[in-house]
Amino acid sequence: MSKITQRKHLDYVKKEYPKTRTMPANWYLSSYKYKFNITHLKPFMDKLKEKKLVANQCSGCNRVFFPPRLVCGQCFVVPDKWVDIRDTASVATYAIAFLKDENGVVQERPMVLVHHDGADTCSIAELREDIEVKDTYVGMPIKAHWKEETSGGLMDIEYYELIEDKAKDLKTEKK
Amino acid sequence: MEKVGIVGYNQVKLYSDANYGRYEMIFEAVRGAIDNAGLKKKDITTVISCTNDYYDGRTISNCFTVEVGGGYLADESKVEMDGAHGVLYGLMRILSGNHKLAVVWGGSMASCFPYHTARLYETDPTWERPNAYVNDITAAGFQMRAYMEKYGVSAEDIAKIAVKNRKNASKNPLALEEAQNSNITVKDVLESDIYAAPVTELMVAQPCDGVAALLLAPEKHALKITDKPVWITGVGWNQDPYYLGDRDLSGSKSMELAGKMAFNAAGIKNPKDEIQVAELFEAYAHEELIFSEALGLAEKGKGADLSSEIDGKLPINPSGGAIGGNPPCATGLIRIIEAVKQLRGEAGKYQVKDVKKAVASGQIGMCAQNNILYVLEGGA
Amino acid sequence: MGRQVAIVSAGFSEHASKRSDVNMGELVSEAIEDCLKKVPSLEINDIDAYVNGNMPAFEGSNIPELWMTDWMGARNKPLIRITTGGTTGGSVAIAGYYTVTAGLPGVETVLAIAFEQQSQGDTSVGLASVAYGEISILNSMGATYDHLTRLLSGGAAIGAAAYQATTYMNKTNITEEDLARVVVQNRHNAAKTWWAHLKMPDLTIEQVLDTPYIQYPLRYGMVCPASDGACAMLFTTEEKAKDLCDIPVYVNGVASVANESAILGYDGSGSAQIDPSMQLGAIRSSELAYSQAGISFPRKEIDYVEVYSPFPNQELMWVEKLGLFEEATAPEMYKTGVTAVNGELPVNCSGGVNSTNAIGASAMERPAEAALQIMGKASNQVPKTVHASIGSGWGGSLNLITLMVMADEPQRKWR
Amino acid sequence: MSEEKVIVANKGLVRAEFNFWVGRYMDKFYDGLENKKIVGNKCPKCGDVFVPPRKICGKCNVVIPFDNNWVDLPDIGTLVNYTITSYKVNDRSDRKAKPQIIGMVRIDGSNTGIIYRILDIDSSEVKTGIKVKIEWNDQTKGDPSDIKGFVKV
Repeated sequence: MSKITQRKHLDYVKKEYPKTRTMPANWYLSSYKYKFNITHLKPFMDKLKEKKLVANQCSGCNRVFFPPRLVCGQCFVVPDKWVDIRDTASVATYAIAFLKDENGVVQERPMVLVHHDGADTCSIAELREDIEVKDTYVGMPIKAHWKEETSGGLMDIEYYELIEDKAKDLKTEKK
Repeated sequence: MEKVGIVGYNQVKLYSDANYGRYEMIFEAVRGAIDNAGLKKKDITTVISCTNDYYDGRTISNCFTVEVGGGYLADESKVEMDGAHGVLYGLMRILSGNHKLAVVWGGSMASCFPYHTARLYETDPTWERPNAYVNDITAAGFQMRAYMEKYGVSAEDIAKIAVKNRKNASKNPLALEEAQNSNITVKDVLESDIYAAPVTELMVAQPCDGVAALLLAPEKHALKITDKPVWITGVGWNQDPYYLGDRDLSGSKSMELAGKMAFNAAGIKNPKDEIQVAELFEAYAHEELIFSEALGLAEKGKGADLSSEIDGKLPINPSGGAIGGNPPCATGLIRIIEAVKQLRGEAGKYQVKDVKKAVASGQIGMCAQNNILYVLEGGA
Repeated sequence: MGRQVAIVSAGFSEHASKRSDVNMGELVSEAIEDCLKKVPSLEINDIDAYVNGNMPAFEGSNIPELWMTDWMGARNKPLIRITTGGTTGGSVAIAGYYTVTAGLPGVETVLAIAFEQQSQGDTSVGLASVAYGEISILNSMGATYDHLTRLLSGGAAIGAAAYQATTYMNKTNITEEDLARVVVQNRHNAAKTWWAHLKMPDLTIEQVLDTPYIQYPLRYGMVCPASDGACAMLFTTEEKAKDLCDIPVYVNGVASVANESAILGYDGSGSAQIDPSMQLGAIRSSELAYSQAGISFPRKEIDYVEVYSPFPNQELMWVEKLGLFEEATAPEMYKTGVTAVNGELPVNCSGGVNSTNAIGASAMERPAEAALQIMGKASNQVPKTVHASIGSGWGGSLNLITLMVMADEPQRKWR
Repeated sequence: MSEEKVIVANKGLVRAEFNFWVGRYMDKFYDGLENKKIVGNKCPKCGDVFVPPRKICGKCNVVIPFDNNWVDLPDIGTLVNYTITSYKVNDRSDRKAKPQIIGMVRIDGSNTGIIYRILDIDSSEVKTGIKVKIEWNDQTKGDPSDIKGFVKV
């Protein structure tokens, strides 16, 4: 199928309704504020500066939250333990957004949910730019790539890069 | 109706600009309520949240509050009205027999959104909203004038209510600091900034930050949890028409009908004599009079003559009422909590003596378009 | 102890991408008229209470029930408003059930209404504002807005669905053709439903696969439309229902179990659902609702299914998660026609959310249509007799689920 | 681990625009405004006249048919209620705006009230029960702002 023949919309049985006037209205979110307590994220951000990853853990269910959480929903308590976690991870799931950049060229970038080894929650992240879309698969092992100059923010992890996967055939095999 | 027990409650202190995150505040309120009842997370079978998308500035405002509101793998739903309406849904879920413990929490942070603009969004978008002449403030101005002109009530009489509630609030440690004032006079109220004449600034229940939570359980189960349960024996709710020109603003038909429904359920024939304390959600001082008349606690137009101080004949809003702090979506819930405190004898400095039956109300809309009323009874 | 609840009628307004001839109130009144037309012995004044809902941020009106009071006939009647995002309709229907079952004095007949007029608003901003706070917290932790826009570019619902589709396809090894087949079945069904939006009687799998990707693995042709429409359902007690209609539909189980939020998580704290197609909330909801209804073998006991599936992969996923098919077998069932109108277990004969999506109303149209199939009044009526049916809803950050189980016989509560 | 609480308060950035369909009944009303005329409709059961027109009479719960029941109304009415506010209603930050009188006016022959500004009147002069008349905008567009306000007759 060539891209030229592709049609965005499919025809359907349409019924037109008479048009009436419209009254305009708006909703400005700029007059809203969003307040968060990010005290629990402080240790995590500090460690990012040292190129280390920490997560917090709930002593009720032993789940490890990365990034750290305010509350463990399952036990309904504040997680009270801190654990170090590794910078290796795997792709939990991915989707590919077909977005136009400034030049109107469609970018095919996978957005992945990254599941860090040792953690029980995932975070949303980007893969290295040159990783081919069709090579991405669920369970793909990846590793955090740090920025040279860290500043203690989320952008300290520039992207995730591929590491060799010996079980790739098993994971991508079609039944 | 079968009675339903209130087994625990909690309210965070009200602030005009709280040093709290939204999720933190919700967690503190709900966790506190569960601790108050001596329960655990796994006891919760259903959670009802009361938030408003236009107050929180987000679509599906209950989407991310599942974890912090105790809703994880519980039967969760959201009522987008006052907290008191959320209690109604919690109550219905308990009465269905499907659930053993319902958590109802409600609240928002008024410091984070333009309250009066959000109220403007309630108006008819095809007619009144483009003009922007109607919002909660101007509607209250109409309501107060209609009430004063019909019954010949003076502005002083209404200011007295604001004075009483602000004095009461000073005894309530959880009330909004800005609203607490033990030395306030009628003159102060009348001379404060004019909001929408005749309504002045100090007659208004100022929106603030706060979250409250309440636990409900069926009769049998409630007796196992606590030895001081408070019973909901009657509930009624009702909605007036929308257009202010269609309504008689000097009274509140919806509150009258809600009261009838609730008193009928609770078997109360003469509310004036059977009720010992009332906690009414008055968004403006004059609404307290309109509601107490609609409920039959006073004769029509004679609400101002009622002795409604803490040591009076029928105390109304001993906690300070909504004037003592009005966190949108939580105020009605707090009214119920305050009534529960009175019935359990836990109200501290503003405790009313010998309370056996109490009423609490909640409202939403312009000039209290939708009202809900609860009849609560103490004793095991 | 709650009393038995029955559905006596359900009504719809016409759905279209732009209902430019009516305002919200008039749209809702259309659905109410259609609902009450089916029960001639009942007048609008006989309704004791109202339950309402929509997705307010998509329409820019806060608590629209307030100004729409008269259009619903709710003047000086008890009314409450339930909104839970995508599941709003389902939550409203469930609240309608609870209002009747609670047995409050004087409340017997309850009208539940859900509606949406999406053509008035900006759905993309509405969706972005779901997680707006979460996005901003990531920003204050150092992630630039550029970066975040890129990450979350898909928009909430379709992005989440694409994540689900990826894991689901990975688990079951299905192809895009399987997804397209679901779409074709839905759109053909929609062509026979009077109120549906995307009526495509001649759609083919090839045509669907010929549309470009909107977000891999989902294509334009597979995605639900944005519609204007309303739905109303009438709940009442068992005794009254018997007088009002020939075949009352009894509500035997309801559930709306919430799971932890996914994708961004509250506070931007990440996704607690590592596999978004797992749907623990749906599994628990079905366990709860089936146990209330006394259903032990859903596949055998349920005759008709309406699931909330804006995207085709979800339809496959839900029918498995709700216990109707074994894990990973749903695509095969669509291929062999088990789920067709004349099949063994028809699914979404109204065309489903995939063909008509007035967000606030969608989740109510599912139980409404499932109830009409039992009554034999659905516009795309299945040929076999339907004794029990279910209607589901999905929303939030992959975490909110609603489920209603209905049957032509009351389930006596044994508790 | 620091004990100090860290709270962030972020501003929203997006802005949503809405366009509400007014429906056939209101469309006819706005057609009238465009021609500087007030049109209402009458409930066939109770006879109440609504300005602006509505599809359903809330009192009787009956549909008012679109094809007839239309009533032409004068541009004179009675002030039934009013309030004086210095706030711009949609923007509380603008506290020092000039006080404006917002009145509820019952157009003669109708049974409901419409809410507009009362112009060119001193706040000591205004009282309920006075007769007021519509002041039209010179340029009418067929929306609520066509009525500038009401003036005392």
